[in-house]
Amino acid sequence: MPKAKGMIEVNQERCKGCGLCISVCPTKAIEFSDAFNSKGYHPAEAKYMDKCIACSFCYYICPDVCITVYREIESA
Amino acid sequence: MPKAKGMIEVNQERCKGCGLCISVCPTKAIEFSDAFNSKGYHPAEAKYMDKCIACSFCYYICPDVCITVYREIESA
Amino acid sequence: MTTRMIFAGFGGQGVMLMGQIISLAGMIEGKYVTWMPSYGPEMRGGTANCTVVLSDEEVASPVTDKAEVIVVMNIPSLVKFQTDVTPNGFLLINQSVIDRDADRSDIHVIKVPCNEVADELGNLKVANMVMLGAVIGGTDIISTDNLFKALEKKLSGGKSSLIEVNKKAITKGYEIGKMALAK
Amino acid sequence: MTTRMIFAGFGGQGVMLMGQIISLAGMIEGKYVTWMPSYGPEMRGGTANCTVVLSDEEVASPVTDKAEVIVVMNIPSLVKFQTDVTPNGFLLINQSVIDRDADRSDIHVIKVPCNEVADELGNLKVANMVMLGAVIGGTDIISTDNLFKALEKKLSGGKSSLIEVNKKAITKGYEIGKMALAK
Amino acid sequence: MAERVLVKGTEAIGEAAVRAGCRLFFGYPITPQNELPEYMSKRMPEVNGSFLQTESEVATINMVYGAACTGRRVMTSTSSPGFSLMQEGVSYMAGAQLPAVLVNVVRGGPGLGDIQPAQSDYWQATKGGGHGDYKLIVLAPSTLQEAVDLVSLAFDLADKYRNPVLILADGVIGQIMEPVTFPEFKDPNTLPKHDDWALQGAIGREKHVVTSFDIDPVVLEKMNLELVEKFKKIESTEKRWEEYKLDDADVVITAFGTIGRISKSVVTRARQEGIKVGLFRPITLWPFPYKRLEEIVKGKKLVLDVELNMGQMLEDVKLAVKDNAPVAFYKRMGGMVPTPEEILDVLKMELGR
Amino acid sequence: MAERVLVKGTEAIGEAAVRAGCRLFFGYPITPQNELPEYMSKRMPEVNGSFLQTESEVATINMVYGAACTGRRVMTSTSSPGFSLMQEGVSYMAGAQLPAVLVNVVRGGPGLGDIQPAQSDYWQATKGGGHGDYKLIVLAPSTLQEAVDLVSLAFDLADKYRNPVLILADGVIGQIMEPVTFPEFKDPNTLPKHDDWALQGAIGREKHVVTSFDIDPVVLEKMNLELVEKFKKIESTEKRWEEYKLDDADVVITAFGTIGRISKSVVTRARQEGIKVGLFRPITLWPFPYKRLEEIVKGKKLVLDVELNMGQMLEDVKLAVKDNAPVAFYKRMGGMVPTPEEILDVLKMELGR
Amino acid sequence: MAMQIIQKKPESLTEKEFTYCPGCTHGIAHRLVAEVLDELGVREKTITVGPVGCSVFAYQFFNTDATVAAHGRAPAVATGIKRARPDLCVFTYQGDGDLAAIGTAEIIHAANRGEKITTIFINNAIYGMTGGQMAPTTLLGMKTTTTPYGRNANNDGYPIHVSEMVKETKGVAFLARVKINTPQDVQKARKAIKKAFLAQLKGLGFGMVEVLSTCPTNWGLDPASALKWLDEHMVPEYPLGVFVDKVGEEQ
Amino acid sequence: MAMQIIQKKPESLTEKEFTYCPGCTHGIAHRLVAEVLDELGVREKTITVGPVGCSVFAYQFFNTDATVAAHGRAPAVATGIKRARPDLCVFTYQGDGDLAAIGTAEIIHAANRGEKITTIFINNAIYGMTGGQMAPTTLLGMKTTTTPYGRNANNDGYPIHVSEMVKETKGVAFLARVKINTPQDVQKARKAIKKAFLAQLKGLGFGMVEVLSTCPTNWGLDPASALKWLDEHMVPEYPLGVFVDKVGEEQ
Ligand SMILES: Cc1ncc(C[n+]2csc(CCOP(=O)(O)OP(=O)(O)O)c2C)c(N)n1
Ligand SMILES: Cc1ncc(C[n+]2csc(CCOP(=O)(O)OP(=O)(O)O)c2C)c(N)n1
Ligand code: SF4
Ligand code: SF4
Ligand code: SF4
Ligand code: SF4
Ligand code: SF4
Ligand code: SF4
Ligand SMILES: [Mg+2]
Ligand SMILES: [Mg+2]
Repeated sequence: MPKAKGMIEVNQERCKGCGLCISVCPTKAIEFSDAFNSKGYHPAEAKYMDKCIACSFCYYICPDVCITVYREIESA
Repeated sequence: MPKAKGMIEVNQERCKGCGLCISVCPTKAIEFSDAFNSKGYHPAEAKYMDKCIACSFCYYICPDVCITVYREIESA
Repeated sequence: MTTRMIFAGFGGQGVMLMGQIISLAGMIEGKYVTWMPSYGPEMRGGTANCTVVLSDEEVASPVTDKAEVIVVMNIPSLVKFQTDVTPNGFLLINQSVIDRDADRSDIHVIKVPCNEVADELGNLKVANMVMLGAVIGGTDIISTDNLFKALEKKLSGGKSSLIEVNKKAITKGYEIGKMALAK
Repeated sequence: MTTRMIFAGFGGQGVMLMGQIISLAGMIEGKYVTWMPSYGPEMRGGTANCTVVLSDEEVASPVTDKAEVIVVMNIPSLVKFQTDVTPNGFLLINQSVIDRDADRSDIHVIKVPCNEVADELGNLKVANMVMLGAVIGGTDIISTDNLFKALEKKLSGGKSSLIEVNKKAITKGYEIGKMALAK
Repeated sequence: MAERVLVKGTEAIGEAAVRAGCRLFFGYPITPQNELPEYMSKRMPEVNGSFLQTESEVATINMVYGAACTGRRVMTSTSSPGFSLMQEGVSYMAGAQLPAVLVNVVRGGPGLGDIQPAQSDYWQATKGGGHGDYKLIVLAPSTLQEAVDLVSLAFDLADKYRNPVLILADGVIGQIMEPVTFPEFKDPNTLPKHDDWALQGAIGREKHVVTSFDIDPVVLEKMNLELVEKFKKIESTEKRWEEYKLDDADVVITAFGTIGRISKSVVTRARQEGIKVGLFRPITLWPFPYKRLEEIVKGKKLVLDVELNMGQMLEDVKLAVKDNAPVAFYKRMGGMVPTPEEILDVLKMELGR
Repeated sequence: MAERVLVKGTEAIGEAAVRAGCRLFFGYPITPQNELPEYMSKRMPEVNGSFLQTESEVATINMVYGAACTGRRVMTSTSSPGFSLMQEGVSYMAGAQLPAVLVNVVRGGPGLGDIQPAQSDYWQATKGGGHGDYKLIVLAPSTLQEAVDLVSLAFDLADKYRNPVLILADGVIGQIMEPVTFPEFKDPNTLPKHDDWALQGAIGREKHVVTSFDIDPVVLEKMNLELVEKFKKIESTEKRWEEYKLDDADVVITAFGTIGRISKSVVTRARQEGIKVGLFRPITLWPFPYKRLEEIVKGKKLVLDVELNMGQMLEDVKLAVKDNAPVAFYKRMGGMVPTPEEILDVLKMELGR
Repeated sequence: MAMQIIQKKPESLTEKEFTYCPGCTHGIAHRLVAEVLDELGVREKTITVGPVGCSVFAYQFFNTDATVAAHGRAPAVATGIKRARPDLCVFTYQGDGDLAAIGTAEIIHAANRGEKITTIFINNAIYGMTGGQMAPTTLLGMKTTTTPYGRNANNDGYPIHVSEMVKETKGVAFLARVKINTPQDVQKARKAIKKAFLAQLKGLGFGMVEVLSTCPTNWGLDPASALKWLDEHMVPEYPLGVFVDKVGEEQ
Repeated sequence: MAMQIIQKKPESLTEKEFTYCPGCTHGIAHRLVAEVLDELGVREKTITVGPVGCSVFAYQFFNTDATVAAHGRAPAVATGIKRARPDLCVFTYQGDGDLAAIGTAEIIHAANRGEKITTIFINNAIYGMTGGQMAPTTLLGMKTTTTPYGRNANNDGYPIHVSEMVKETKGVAFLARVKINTPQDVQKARKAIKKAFLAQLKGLGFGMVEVLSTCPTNWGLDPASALKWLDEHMVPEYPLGVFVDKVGEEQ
């Protein structure tokens, strides 16, 4: 089975920089941003989206529901 | 084993005439008294003490701790 | 006029019901009435009792420590309540269970062999109705008619088969009450 | 004279401790002092702060909404508290985290690069002591000596090895505070 | 005219609730009010209502809280120790502005006390047994007919003000039988549904929240002030009391509930002996009719407050009377109930007769 | 002289209890008093005492009841909702005449409210939040030093009168740090053992019974009257209050606890502006110093009562003042605390300035 | 030949007559506890914590220092006493309304703490004291004054199994369910009660005995029939047994 | 080729940001409940009963009608709602202080009644909200602000096993213990939560899921280490599993 191609979006304002998404991403597609958000956290950043396989692990583990996961599909 | 010889005393003033001792006595040694006690109950009466085998069943089941059980022993 | 009544006995002797029926009869008769039970732990060895007040005016106090009519169904009740009858009042004693006399001479004492009469009627449970009959026979506080009506109301439904024997018990008691006074 | 101070920042920035040490120093200096924390659910995202009152007379109210000296360690605290500095009062800003200016011109604003200084001293955790030094440097409200005594008291026992670096941080901060005023 | 029936106090209250449209009852046994849950356990299934015997009074009041959240009429009943256990929940209900009718059939206290009639929960009822600033509307019946009528009123007031209403009865009211006339049945469907705040499922609308909580003291103060406004309104419009032969009276007896009733007969007897006595009987213990009492006592020889406690309403009486008349007090405690004769004797003694 | 130390209010209270010989603490976490059980969890093992975190406030107060039965000094602490849950147990303790020291660090209510300082449990504390006729001795500190001193006193009063004593604090007292001086340690072995009634095992003597219960109302009434006598005695001997600059005052501020302290500074500022203000601060909320206040207010222009509630002590103030002076009231609620300036403004407004 | 007393009222009971209904087995349970206190010689260091329920007068019956706890709170009161005086022997005596309804949290947490106290739990499937309302232990279908149509699981829930729950806590050192409706069972119950006290006295933890008991009055049965009813209806729902025994046989 | 959303914030959550500490798994549990409400299409008939605890703000997070129960009393409040409106879907969300300490009686009796409600029980072995005091579920030896020397069984009792106790009540239709510290476990937890709701919606009885959860703040660990700590310390004490399942596989 070829790996699915995926992508995530992080709601960086909502993010608290806990790093759990980073810790579970099997392809290391996520990293902390260098910038602060208005709460003062370094939010997660969807950095290497080419690596993303749409496994949703990051979504599953994110305690602040910051992540939206997309998967590439055959266009209809 | 020869049956033990026993005897009971009933505290008739304390007795509430529940009849439980009568119901468990294996030798039917106890009966209700015809008289009332001051609480208005027919108390249990140690009637046929010759039948008593000192099994203590009546003592065990009496909910009002009215019964004292004696057993005949070799005199010292 | 206000009549206070106390019905006292063992829990199983139906003293509460006696009070309720006479209260109901009082209501039917157009009087003001209250009924108040003694209440407590389900016990047992103490006496249960209820107080009934029948009056031509609103009943101020449903509780009382003196009464014009006191019914005692067992010995402890006799001991406890006989002093509470008001002078010239009535003390009704359940003779079947109470083998002693009252100490009062300033009151009317009516002895009723409740159990024996009930037994004759074939139902020991109506002993209390015998007493109730005696109460109205002795005191004329309520008409027999209204007592019957109250009884019917109370026993309507499942227990209506019992109405007849209860009425008979009341009638017998009534006669005893009347006769006692005649003496 | 009464000086009211507010220390505000994230929970982890040691603002409570700053307030406690300066209170202790005040007590050692013979002043009346109170320290009062903001308190709440352990949260997280809000600001934590404490209020210290140093006075020559009994402290009436440990709570206040205005203060002569306010220390803000993060942006939300700046936003929330800068308007509460009394005219001619002091606002101390943790420059390492707060990348913006205060809107007030009627007060003394002192910016302190707490983290950088602490980093230089090899222990990021003393950033708050840098700020504390700046506070007394800028306001002269307490003698450095008494602040050191307070520090020693607070860190006695297990943490006494940390006293030196904390003192250094205070000294550095003190200089920054003094210089800022000199400007 | 509706039929007069002879019923027990607890049952009178229960049936009155059913007729007021109450279809939810939660309760835990405690003497002297057991006949009320017992009645409801039988009656609720007959009217498609719900009766639940709970695991404790603490659970009870929180179930009442939950049921009230849905906007439906709900009742519970208990006696003194049980009501103490409900205090946290009562405070939550008042804070969340939930309507419900609570019944406390007071018995002798403090602690386990006994099970005889008493009035020693007056303070708890009127000053707030729970924490925080709130008030219960407190209604004190002195006859069963009044109990029946006040139960109806209680549900209406609870709905009107979104506030718990307490029926403060005592062992006498709970246990006696006397004739009453019940009102007609209200159709539960015609009652206020509280669609504007109740929890009923957020179908096609914004979610509703019912709570006594706000972490921000600025908001909580606003919520508090809203409550204070409500209480002021209730105070100005809902005071109820009975005046009996006060017009020409020299002496005012103040008494509530069962003692109020007994005191009527004291008035009658006193007047037979030529002493002009009248009775002032608060029906709403909160709001207490201070002003009216203040007017009444002016120029009286004596105010005699009689209670089954150590002098609880007495403080409210004094707040009303101030220095305008001498106030005497007679009490029985621990479940003892005085006779009219006894009270009359006290009255005569106080008057120096 | 003993050393002055800078401590948190909760810890000040805890350490004062330890020094008063208390070796038993039962508690359940609730803000804003968590630091007190936390302190005790550390401290008790150091002094061979016993700390237990309980499963709930209901359990807590009954454990306190049990421990008090043995005659040993015992303490618990909670905040408003928790104290509501304790009401049944408190009533039992008062009924059984058990000594113990209870602490309520009051927060905003009703219900869950918030966790900021409030004084809205005054009624609950002073009028009896639980059922039945009883009184707690209620002590309201306004500084930490006073809190320390009152804790000592509280244990002594509890033992002396066999009655629970309540320290009514608020979030400010609970949370602030200020310097205090602690008294010397009392040796628990020198404290009253209560051998005449405590449960210690019936070794060679008749059994002891501790209870609030008697099924016979005749006996219960006697028990009640005994309590009433005790309360009268406490009322006549244990009233405490502070008077501050009242001698020449035209205006009297009445306030307790934290607001009492804040009001001192109102007095100072007002006097700077030429307004002669004094402060009357009840320290025992029960027994309330009615008589002294009545004497003081005669001829004053104004009594301004200030509280963090909707007007609870206000009723007691009015009971004392009667018609002898106009009474004004200023409140903050929901956890808000007024500044001295704010109170001064109100005062000026009331005076028409 | 002479007559020797082999059974008589134990020393640990006072002279006070029990207030129970005729034939109510509360009295048997009382006597058993008193016998065990006598046997272990601990009367003078025992504190009785009575409940609210028909046994509210227990404080008068046991010849020990005693108190009455608020309804359901006896384990908390006992905990307070024991923490203050670990040298004393403390027991609670509680009904099924008291222990299994309002007192659920207190009994479970006392057990879970391994509180060194002993609990005698009288399960008679009814609220006796207050006039025969449903208890949590009331059997399905059973008519009580608050289940006039019979207990219905859908509305009223199921008979609760306290011992089975308590056995899931780790602080329990002895736990058994017994019955006292025959002389033989009474003797077995006594052994269990003794062990429940030994669990405490040996410092092993919490000890409890659930005693299946009768309530002739509220069951509407005569005393002897109540004994039979217990076997026929209660035992099938509440199987007897020893759930936990850390005391062992050596004594 | 186009991008399709496969995971996003469920409808049953409001826009309100969670008030939890960074990395606190309370948020995961919230999201799972919301997903299940979405999937079952019951948002508009659901009532959230929030607790007191860190999740006291749950009433703001779930996009349903909601209330906040007194500490520990959520099951009673939910019972009141459900009895008034059996057509609604009612759930409680409770911490281990809330449910396993002060609320012990309420949860056990709701379960025993087979109350048709659902309970999400967050076991994080600590009182989060009030600042890290011992919970009944705190592990032995664990230091908390009220067990400064580590939890000691002799004084403080044992970690309590709520699910094991609740399983002994007959009203339970679904009961499981899950954890949410890995993506895989999160998905399993979701299935359990769904069944706990189905137990209610199908009228089978009471449904509960005990969720082993982290408290990085009071455990003194960073969020990722807290996930590991959960596996290493909590799971051995609280074994995962399905204790009761009357819902079955068909859905
Ligand atoms: C807080 C409180 N609630 C209720 C009561 C009333 N009450 C007294 S005993 C009892 C139940 C007794 O039943 P149980 O515990 O089974 O004992 P039994 O009488 O059956 O032996 C109740 C509900 C009370 N005294 N206190
Ligand atoms: C009656 C009462 N007692 C105590 C409290 C204080 N309190 C609030 S939350 C809480 C415990 C929270 O712990 P838990 O339930 O485990 O939830 P968590 O914060 O860990 O999620 C306590 C004790 C309260 N609000 N009400
Ligand atoms: S979906 Fe999977 S691969 Fe993609 S970012 Fe998330 S965890 Fe990484
Ligand atoms: S898991 Fe969520 S909150 Fe944590 S860093 Fe990633 S996106 Fe941010
Ligand atoms: S001891 Fe045995 S034989 Fe003797 S009377 Fe009693 S039961 Fe009967
Ligand atoms: S068992 Fe006891 S109380 Fe019952 S009849 Fe026999 S002696 Fe009397
Ligand atoms: S009511 Fe039942 S339990 Fe109570 S004493 Fe009577 S028989 Fe025993
Ligand atoms: S304190 Fe613990 S449980 Fe509470 S939000 Fe923070 S991490 Fe979560
Ligand atoms: Mg029972
Ligand atoms: Mg927790």
